[in-house]
Amino acid sequence: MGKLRPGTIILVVCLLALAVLPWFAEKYYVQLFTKMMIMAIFAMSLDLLVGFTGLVSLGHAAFFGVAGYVLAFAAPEYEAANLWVSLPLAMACSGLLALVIGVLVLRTSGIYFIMVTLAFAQMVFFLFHDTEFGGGADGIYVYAKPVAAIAGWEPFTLENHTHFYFVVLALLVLVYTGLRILLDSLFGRVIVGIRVNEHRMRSLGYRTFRYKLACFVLAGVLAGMAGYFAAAQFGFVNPETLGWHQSGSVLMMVILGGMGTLTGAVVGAFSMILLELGLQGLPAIGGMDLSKHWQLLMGGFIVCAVLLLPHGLLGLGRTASRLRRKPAEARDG
Amino acid sequence: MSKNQAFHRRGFLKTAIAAAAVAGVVSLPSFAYAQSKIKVGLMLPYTGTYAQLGVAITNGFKMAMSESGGKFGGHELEYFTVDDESSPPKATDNANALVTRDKVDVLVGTVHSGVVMGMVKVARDSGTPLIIPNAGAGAATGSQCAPNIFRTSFTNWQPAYPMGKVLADRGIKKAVTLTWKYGAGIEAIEGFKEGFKKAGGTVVKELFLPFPSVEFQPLLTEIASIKPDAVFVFFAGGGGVKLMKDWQAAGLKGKIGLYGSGFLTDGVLDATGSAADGIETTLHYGDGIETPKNKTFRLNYAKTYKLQPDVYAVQGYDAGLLLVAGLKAVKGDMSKKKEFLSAMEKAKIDSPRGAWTMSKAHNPVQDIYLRKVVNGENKVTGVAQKALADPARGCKM
Amino acid sequence: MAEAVLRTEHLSKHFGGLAAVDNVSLEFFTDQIHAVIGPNGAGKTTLTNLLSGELICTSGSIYLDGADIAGLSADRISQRGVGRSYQKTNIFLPFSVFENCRIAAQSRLNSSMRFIRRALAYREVVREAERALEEVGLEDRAQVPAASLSHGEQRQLEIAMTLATRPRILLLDEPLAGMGGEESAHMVELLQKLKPAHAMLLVEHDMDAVFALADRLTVMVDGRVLESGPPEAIRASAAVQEAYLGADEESHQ
Amino acid sequence: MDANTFLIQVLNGIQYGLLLFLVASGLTLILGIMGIINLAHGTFYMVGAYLAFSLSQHFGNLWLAMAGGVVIAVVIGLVLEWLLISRLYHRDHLYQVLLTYGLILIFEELRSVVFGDDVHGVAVPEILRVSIPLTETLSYPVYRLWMSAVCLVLAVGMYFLIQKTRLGMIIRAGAANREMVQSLGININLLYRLVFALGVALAAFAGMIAAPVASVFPGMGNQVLIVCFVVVVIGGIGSVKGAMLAAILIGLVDTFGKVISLEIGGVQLLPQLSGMMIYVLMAGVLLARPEGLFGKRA
Repeated sequence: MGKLRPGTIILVVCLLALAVLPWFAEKYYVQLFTKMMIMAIFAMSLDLLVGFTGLVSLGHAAFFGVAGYVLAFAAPEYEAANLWVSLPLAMACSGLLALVIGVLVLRTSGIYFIMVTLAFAQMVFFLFHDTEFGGGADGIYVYAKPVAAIAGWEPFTLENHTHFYFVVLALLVLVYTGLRILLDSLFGRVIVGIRVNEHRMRSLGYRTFRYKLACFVLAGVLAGMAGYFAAAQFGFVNPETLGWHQSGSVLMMVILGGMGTLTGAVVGAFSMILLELGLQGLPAIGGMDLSKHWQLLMGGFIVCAVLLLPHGLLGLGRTASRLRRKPAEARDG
Repeated sequence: MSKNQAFHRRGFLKTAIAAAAVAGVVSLPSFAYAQSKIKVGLMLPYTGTYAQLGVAITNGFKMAMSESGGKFGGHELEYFTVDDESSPPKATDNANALVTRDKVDVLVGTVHSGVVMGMVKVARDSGTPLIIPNAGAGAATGSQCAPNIFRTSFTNWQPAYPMGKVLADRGIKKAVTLTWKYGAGIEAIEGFKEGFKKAGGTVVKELFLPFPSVEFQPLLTEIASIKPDAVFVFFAGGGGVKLMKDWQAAGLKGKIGLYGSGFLTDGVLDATGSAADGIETTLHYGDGIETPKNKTFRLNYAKTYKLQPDVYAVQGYDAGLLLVAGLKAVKGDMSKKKEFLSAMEKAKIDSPRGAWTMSKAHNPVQDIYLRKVVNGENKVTGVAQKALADPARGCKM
Repeated sequence: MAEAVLRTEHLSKHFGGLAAVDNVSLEFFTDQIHAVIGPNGAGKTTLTNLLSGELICTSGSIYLDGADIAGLSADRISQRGVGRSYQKTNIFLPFSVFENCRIAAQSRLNSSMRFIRRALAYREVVREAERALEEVGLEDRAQVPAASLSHGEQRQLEIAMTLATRPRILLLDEPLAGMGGEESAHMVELLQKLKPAHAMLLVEHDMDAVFALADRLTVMVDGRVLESGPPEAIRASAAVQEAYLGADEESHQ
Repeated sequence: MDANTFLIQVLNGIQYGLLLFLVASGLTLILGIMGIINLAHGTFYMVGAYLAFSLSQHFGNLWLAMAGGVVIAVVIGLVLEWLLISRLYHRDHLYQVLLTYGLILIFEELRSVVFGDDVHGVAVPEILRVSIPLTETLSYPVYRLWMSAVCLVLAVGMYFLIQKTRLGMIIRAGAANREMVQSLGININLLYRLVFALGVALAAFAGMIAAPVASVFPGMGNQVLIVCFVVVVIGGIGSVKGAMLAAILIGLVDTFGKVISLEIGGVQLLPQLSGMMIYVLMAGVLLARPEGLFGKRA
């Protein structure tokens, strides 16, 4: 393996582009990209489950949303929460929830797992929807963005959208690198082994339940990190934030980009959000306002993507380059 | 004709390189626009359950704007529309896009209470004027009230409160309430309870249904065994239809009175059929308001859109009237924000529902009508309470 | 004689009304290959699954070094030194041959809850994997994806993975299945080489290999042990002849 | 709660459970036999309700509408299986989730384009438009009893189809071993196509018979879907018997969750949290039997 693969170069170029973006873009676009990066972290956390461990969760938004609620509770009206306290707290709460749900859902597998994760996320949804403590169905505000003060010193302020952008960018890089390291560690090898052949892992002496649970909790914690910053950015948390449509759309991001690759999750998150914007911005053609029925196109797109892009957008690029390089070998699948 | 745009070239080009590199998006539609236009951001549901309401509001709003000539001191109007999908998680994001990307001068929206709370958040943070043409979440003109936030519809409390007095005055002492367990329902029930208690009645049991479940049967059984004098409900759309039909099928119709906030019987009477006959509700609008203003409005609306207007169209129309009042006062110059806001605050809206003014918290002070379903229409039978203002609890303005 | 490494007493497994394994008592010793033969459906694979913990027995006991392990889960039994290979090749197809063995060797670490240090930096695991590959003669194929190995090589890898877990008893479920003559000979040689350090259960249909390898033979029919003893005695047994060996051709080809 | 009310509530619970069963049985069949997870199942329920609405307006008769609706639903099922689902058998469940999620979006928007977003009512057929008085205030609509009867008949029919007929035997074998059935010379592709169409027809039929009491409105399918998932998880995948038991259990839990008051330590738990009740039930079942009440252990 060469040191400078084209993939690496593209990655570095993208990173540089992201790093200089705030100097060129208006506030709206800086915030848009902040949102995309937050969703990218969320998508990576799900990819850890779906793409690497082989656990298809359809309730991942529960951990995303709960962290947002924790931030909302930690920041009472007109009083900002401290980032260094509330962020770990939010992530811990998401992790704890993932632990409790994980112990139950990991007793199942396959189709059961999909349905059970969905159902448990729905249970959390109702918990926030039907009780007043989180503002019920109307949701709850995060009045002020968290303050990053350590003993009076404030390295950055999240109220500034550029600062916020860079904090999220740093976290994106951190999570990406962290997961890269993780996947190459003993633990990482185990979870990938579980995806490929869990039965064999067990007969080799691995207590796979523990590793799956650890992975589920870790994914929950990272989803919590994303949910925390999403809540901080939008300033608003609502039960729908942890609803199953949110879970479905993040799953779509993972697949669209190409699951089992961290870059894929990031690419998926970015393209999905841009695609949605693009579809909603379609002009009227021949008396039919397409933008009013953009969800029809989105549905059609998803169906086509599943049938035509089995390995996601990244897979598309890879197939293309493989075909170019070695046309003879491309036939073996 | 609205221009529904996702990106503008100005901002977009700058980020296009990064965007294309990162996500492979190449180009999206763009429009040039003149600087002097007044930019109105319409954030309403155009897909999903509430799509119809979004369309009615947009129609009413645009009708008011075109009746006013559509030009203020030489400034034309430009619309930016966003489909909010009635999705609260996207609410602040969508509202924020209108404010920071499209740089709208005023926000109008929306139907869903959760989404409107997201818009209120953005309006409070950015200072952009917000006109709410439907959602009745009390907090928007209550604890979250702000100088730049206005509502031309109602609070959930508002149409429910007068029903309490109406029932108690008829000698009804014992009532049961029933609603979905969500913000709007709970607020409406609180309103009814307050009015009913004040007039001497007692709510013996409050029943809830998880949203959006429509499995009423157990609750009807419970009601039948309690045998109250009246049941007050808050439902809208499909849930309301099912309730009224189940009510009739369970034989409760004619034995126990069913009352509700007007949304119960609005826009659904065709679907409900005979099950709705005779049901009385309270609302700030009704089909047979015999005023010249209402007649002209209904005629014009039907002519323009080939549709009968409903309460949502009226609210959208009034949102337009309110904006016109503000724009006229500053002759379209949106830099005079203070004058603009104070003109809207002082406006007297000559609405199809009857003239109304803004309360201190920026919610209509309006007459609430008592209506009765007769032959598939919500006939106004009287005024349940004149010039009712929402108590706006928690508003510090 | 030394104590048996693995011993079953009156082991039974019922599926509904069917007794797949019925009152089976067997012993396995180090430096001894104990072959179990019998027609299809005799309960050989079920027996292997009981011993490896993949199935839980209905009644009876399994003693490993004198401790009852019946009811323990597969991973715990593996950790106690029971290694098994599968009738249907059961490896990590997308992984490299080396990684297949490495992940097997890694299972012997106290815990794999290590999140930072690179997996390849654990030298002892890497060495163990390499050793196992050498033992089966796959060291030249280490970097090839397991999916591109020939069938015979995959069977060898299967054994190598088992060896990488340093088992004391090997449960081998038809290691020769689907192999050509040369590959079979190679495998027989390998098993002979492994014999001194391991106790071995060999489930196999290839009678030539069985008689070449086995120190002890058990014939199972309908879940029960029909006969058990040294190969010569089994070959001579009339009951076995009638019930199994004679019918070999029809029932297996 | 007096005894009378209690009994009526039990009746309510069973009646709701039977309708749930009808929707969930199609889901569990498709899951169990084909191994396909179908998120669009609730959407077919909605499709059925809208078919009942539009066809009964067209024919002026609900019975004809139901007959026509079932035919259309079967056709929809056959076409979808042929066009899309058949491409997913060898793919991960994940892709099934996504494809059927896409179908939800498509059907919801098509519904909006064709029927608009109004709430519509469907008239109860003349002969069933009566109620049986139970107490002085409460009567029970005959249509609901008729619905329950239909559900029961279908349940028994399905039981016989699967347990006693050759087709059922093949279906059961297909669930266990696709290759084996194929080797018997049976066209498994056709079999799967029929099972999928049957599942769609069951969901649509449930939507049709529910339409007169539930009315017809946007998004009505999604709320049904998740409850059906819970039914299948509790009952065990592929088990019609399990689905029946689970559906009735959920019907009862849901019914009593709404009307019973429960307070622990001064905190009102019921009916405040009645929306969570069925999920709590599911968690309990998962703890005791992860494979569901009648599921096969994996």
